[in-house]
Amino acid sequence: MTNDRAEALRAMSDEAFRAELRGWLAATYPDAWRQDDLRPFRRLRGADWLAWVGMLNDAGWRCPAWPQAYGGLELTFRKQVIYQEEMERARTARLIDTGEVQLGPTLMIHGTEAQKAHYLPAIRRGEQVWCQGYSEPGAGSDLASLTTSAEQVGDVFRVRGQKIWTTHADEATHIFALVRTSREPRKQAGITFLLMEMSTPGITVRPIRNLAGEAEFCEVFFDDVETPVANALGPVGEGWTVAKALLGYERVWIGSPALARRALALSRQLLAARGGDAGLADRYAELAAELHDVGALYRQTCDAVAAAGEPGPEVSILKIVASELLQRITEFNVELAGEAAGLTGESRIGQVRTDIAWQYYMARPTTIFAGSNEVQKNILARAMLGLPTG
Amino acid sequence: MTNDRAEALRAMSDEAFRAELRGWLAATYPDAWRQDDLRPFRRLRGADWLAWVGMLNDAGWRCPAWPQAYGGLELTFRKQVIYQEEMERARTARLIDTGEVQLGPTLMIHGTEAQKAHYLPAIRRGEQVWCQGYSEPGAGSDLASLTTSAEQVGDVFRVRGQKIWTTHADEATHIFALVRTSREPRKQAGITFLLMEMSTPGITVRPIRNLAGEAEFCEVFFDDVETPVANALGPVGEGWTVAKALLGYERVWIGSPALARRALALSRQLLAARGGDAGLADRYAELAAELHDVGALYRQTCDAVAAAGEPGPEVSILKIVASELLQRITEFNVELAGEAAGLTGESRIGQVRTDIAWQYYMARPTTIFAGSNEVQKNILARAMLGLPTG
Amino acid sequence: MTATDALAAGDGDAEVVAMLASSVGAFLARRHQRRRLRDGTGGLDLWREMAELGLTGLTLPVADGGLGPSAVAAVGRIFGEQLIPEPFVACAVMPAAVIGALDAGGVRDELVAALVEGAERLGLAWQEAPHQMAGFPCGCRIGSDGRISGEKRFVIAADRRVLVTAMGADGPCIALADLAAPGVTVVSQAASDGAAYATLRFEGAAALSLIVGTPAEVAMAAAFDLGLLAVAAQLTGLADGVLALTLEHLRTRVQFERPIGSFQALQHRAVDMRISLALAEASLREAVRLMEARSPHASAAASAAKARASATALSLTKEAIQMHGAIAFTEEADVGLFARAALKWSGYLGGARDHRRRFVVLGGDLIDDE
Amino acid sequence: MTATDALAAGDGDAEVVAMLASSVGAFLARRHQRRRLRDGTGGLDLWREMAELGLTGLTLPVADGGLGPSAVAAVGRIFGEQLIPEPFVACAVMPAAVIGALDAGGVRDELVAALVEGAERLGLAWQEAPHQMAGFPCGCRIGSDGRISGEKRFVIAADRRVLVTAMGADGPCIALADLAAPGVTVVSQAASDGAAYATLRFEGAAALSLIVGTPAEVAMAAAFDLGLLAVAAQLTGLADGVLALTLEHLRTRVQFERPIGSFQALQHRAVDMRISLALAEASLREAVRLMEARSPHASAAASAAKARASATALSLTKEAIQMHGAIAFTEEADVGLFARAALKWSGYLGGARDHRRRFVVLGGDLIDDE
Repeated sequence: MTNDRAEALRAMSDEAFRAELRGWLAATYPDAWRQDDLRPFRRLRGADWLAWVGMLNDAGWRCPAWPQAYGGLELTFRKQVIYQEEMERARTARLIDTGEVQLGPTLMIHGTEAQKAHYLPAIRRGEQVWCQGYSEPGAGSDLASLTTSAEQVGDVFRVRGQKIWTTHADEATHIFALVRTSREPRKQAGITFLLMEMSTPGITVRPIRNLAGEAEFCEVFFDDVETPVANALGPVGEGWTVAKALLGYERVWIGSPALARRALALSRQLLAARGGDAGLADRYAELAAELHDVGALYRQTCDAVAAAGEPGPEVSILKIVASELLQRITEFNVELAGEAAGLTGESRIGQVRTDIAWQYYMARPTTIFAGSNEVQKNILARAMLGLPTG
Repeated sequence: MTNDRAEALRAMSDEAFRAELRGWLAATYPDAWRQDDLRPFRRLRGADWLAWVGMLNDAGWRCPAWPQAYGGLELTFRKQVIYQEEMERARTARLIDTGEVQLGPTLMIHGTEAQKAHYLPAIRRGEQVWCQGYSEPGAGSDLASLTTSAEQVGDVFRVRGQKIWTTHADEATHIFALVRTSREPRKQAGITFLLMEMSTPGITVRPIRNLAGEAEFCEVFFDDVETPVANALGPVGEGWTVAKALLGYERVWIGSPALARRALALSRQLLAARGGDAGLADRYAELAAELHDVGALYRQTCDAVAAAGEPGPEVSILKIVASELLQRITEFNVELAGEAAGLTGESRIGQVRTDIAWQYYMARPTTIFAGSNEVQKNILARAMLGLPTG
Repeated sequence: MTATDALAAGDGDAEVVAMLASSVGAFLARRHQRRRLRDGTGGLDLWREMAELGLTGLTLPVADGGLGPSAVAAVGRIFGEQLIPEPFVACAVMPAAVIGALDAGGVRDELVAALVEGAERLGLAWQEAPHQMAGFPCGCRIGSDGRISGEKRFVIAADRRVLVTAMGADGPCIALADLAAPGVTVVSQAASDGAAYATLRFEGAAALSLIVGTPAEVAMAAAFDLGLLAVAAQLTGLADGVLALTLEHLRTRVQFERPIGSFQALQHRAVDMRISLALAEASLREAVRLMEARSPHASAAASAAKARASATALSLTKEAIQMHGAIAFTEEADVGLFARAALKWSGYLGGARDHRRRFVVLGGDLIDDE
Repeated sequence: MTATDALAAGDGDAEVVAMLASSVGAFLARRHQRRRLRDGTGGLDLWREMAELGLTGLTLPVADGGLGPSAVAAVGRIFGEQLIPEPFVACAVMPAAVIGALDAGGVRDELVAALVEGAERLGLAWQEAPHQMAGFPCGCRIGSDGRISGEKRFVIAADRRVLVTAMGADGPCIALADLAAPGVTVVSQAASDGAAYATLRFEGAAALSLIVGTPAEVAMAAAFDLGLLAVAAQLTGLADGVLALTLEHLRTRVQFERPIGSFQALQHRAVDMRISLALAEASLREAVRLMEARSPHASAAASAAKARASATALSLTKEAIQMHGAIAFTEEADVGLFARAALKWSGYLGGARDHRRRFVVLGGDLIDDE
């Protein structure tokens, strides 16, 4: 990819850009990776992940939001929205790329020149696969109470403790973690944002099998792990502020109803397989109308962000409604499937090849992760509604 | 009514008792007073109220729970349940008799012999009509913050302040009120339970028209009202404790799903008027099954109270579910009626003569009064679930 | 970004709509108090003043001074938020859409003038039973002699004349009838927003056929969708108004030595209310956008907006009553006025379930799929 | 009052049921850990031990050692609370109800013995599609030569033989088939409570007709209602168990320096969970009462109980996951085991909507009206 490529995409009209991406996906994207009734929320893992990042790089579609200076396409937000829309429309599998979406932008703000030069190109090329070490067994919604410690000994930090819910840590080459470098009266102080290679001695990863039988999350143990002090990102003790800056547009994408749309497409087929049932059709209509409304809110919020430049607190609304709607639809699919929802693994309902329990389980954590919906509501009550504290 | 009558009823089997009451109601109860599709939650007021109390006295059905010593029937709790069931089955109008149900039992516990002799017979005969002065504009859910004051001046209390939500105060001859006789560090202390005649100079009543256009509640103003100190019920300053004792079986009856049953009978007719609509039929089935379950819980709770002698905290569950179900059913009736729900007053839907808005409005306060459902849930969280305070 | 700004966004006439909304807001602040709702509508004088502001002809063609869907939605929101009982939807939005579709000439000119000047409140009588969607129910017939027979229900506030839909020998027809003519009976009944519903019975009453066949169907369909948009806007404005009232109450009402809005259970419910409102606003804007664009999906989007707005207004007024406590149940409390108007408007032109069904029938659930 | 006491209350055999429940509880504490759920059922040895406790013949006539509905409900609750994957409903409650209805004699005696001794897990294969209510679906036919053809679905854990419903020349018939016989294909698939679902395909397989015509219909109907009661009891016990787990978590998990159960929003939701459980318990007790009394409303009440229990178990496990947070999503967390079993049992023998419909069809909504 060259700057020429980025300039060419930037020069296109939004419509031409959309057509270009749509055409490329139609011609190139492997059917085996697409989301379908069996795996409506499919994600890429392992070799497939690497292959797809390679394809994106080769065809010049990689890192749409990054500045050209770091090898990105530097697209307008409007074009980033179109990029997301076309990916969803083509039912491409979800690509969890913590390096591109989360660490990259933070490095650009807080990284030293050496850090940027070392990490950003490798992230873009897919040579480094990053995971995020934030949550701990005792620090979930209340992240600031984390206890993983990093003691400075000469020019290294010695890290001890444990992280949990680290997505795809078993496939990552690197981890960025929040660690406590000093005890301060205010819990948010004394936290440092630390970059580590997963191959460092003392790091152990234990994948956690989830309800759906997949190993999506991991525990990561730090047993006297030594990492250079130079691997702190941003000032030592300021990790909380560095991590906060990391949200950005990610908060918009997480509110997309794309997964709910996949789940409702399954509902439609299951409903058809039942043959005209008016009671179920009413419930379908309710969910379909809600999806329409959530979709409208999502697009309008994207437009507002495109106009205003920065997402406001109202994007939390999208995260809440998209996740809750997704759950309700998967629950409706359980109802539609009846006895078949109790089956484990693939089943056939009418002409539909699906896995009802899998989609039901996989929808559960969407209301818990990325700030539980309860915490989001606490924040909205204050920030958006101006309700008083107790 | 004589002790003979009470003894005769007590001697009957439950079945015979039920048959006796059912027969009398069928033969005697005026159709014009029955709850119907137009007024599914009808209450008796004014002259009708007096006439019905007179009929109950004449036929020996008055004061089923009172001891014979005070002229009551002294029925077992099991027979009291049957009494309620048969009244509901005959669709008799609700009888708000605060004197019989609330004040009477309190007088029996806390009253002096003089007070009991003065008030109880008059209440039973319907010569005294009592209302309850508890809530104030600034003291709703938080009743203990009441400010209506009673200053002792010689042998009288001088009462100043205001009560609100006093049911049927405009038709009452007497009021019992919680008033503050001293300021204490603990808000619940320094409150006195005071009995007053409504004709006392300085008492003014202002009926409040409600959403449904009826004057059900009143404001009661006390403007230097003088009432003898002897009219305190129980010790001065101990009114909070006196009032608390007053709940008793009333808490069971308030959880009856009788009103919800009336409302669902209306749903059934409105649904039939729509002609087979499967989507609405599913919603009806949901509400009907819930009514079945709530009815089962109610009867089982009555059985448990009959066995154990005292209602436990679980009766609060009944109040919550019965009131919320009632509201949901009235909302479903609004949906069934469509445009006709916007009409004010009587309307005809198919063959049904009804007033959709009235039943919708009248169901609103059931979740607010007698301890809002929110306050009930706070209490249940601690008392029943053992959840910690913050 | 205010709601009105948001609605106007992306529309070519954004500035015109914003000016209109601002003048309507100022006018209403002067002329209207919520309390008036108990006493019915303000009569023809107030209607004429509204006409002077341009509110009665918004759905006429641009050439006749119409401003289109985004203006309808902006004005509707204000009517909802202020609980204006004047029959904006029934006597302005819907009849104007029909009249605008008439062939040029005498009757059209006269009716356009009556609308734009606010000389009378013209009704549109199309419905014959609850829960009906637009179309030409067959109960009302018009003969080749122009005489109409049949019954129309849920007609709002026509003063003198009414547009009536009927089936004739040549198919669907919209005719003009005089309410004072022989053979017409009008029975009015008070409704909970202050504007009465009437049942009209025609027994061989004379009427003037205005538009027949497919054009009549198209005109009625357009009037219905614009009506949906306008009521959805009113309901959304209503939800906005009652939420503002409730948030104010939560911030100021003290019980247990705390503002009740500091209780977490109420906070989460208040957030849920705000979320419902956000979805209603989004659905309304989407309907405006598709109607402005004359999209084939506009009707589906209008139904989605009406469904969402109906459900939101009902649920928010119920929650508002609960959070206000007993005071909400008094006739004099503003929150009760919102509940009453929600009861009327949520059912008017079809309720949430009716419109979700229409949304699916019209293929609205497939808009975002290929 | 414990749940078991409550269920037993008012029943003549209350003492027997209480003793049974107590011995089952003690047995399970020794033989079962929830963790076992991941590994499927415990095989025939465990089944035999259950038989020794008397759990496999509860729905036989009293003369054969049966104890009736209240015992079924009491045991079902324990199976639910402990998440026992053994096929109590499918291989004890339902087949025993059919076998008890057979004419006295050779086959009956042998089958009763097999049941009571736990020599094998006999299945009852009646269902042919999801969402079916009891009865004799017409897909499976039995010829006058006793050969069966057709497909049965959602059959649980038969070891060797299965009772099969089929239509024959003389009407409905329940026959006994050997799964190893020629013409029988069994395809099993793992299910989320640990007990597999099988699809049985019969292609002219030999079978022994046991009961025909109205008696067959009556037997199948009784088996279905008792099955509903038992699954409703399991689901209610499951809901009880997952609520207990969740309350414990709310009391002990600290975030933001407070036990999370001190947050009011979670408190109110926990109360809502407790209320759902109370309704499920009430509906179950009512079904037991009416079944013990052989009331004509017993079937309707069984459907109400199954509907309520299905809905409650699903909603409580969902709330439990949310309140536990991420940890609930791991395969090793007990709360997830409850969610998985709820997914299976809530749909087994029909879901909430199916049974609310059946409740109304059977007139359950009119029980309390005259």
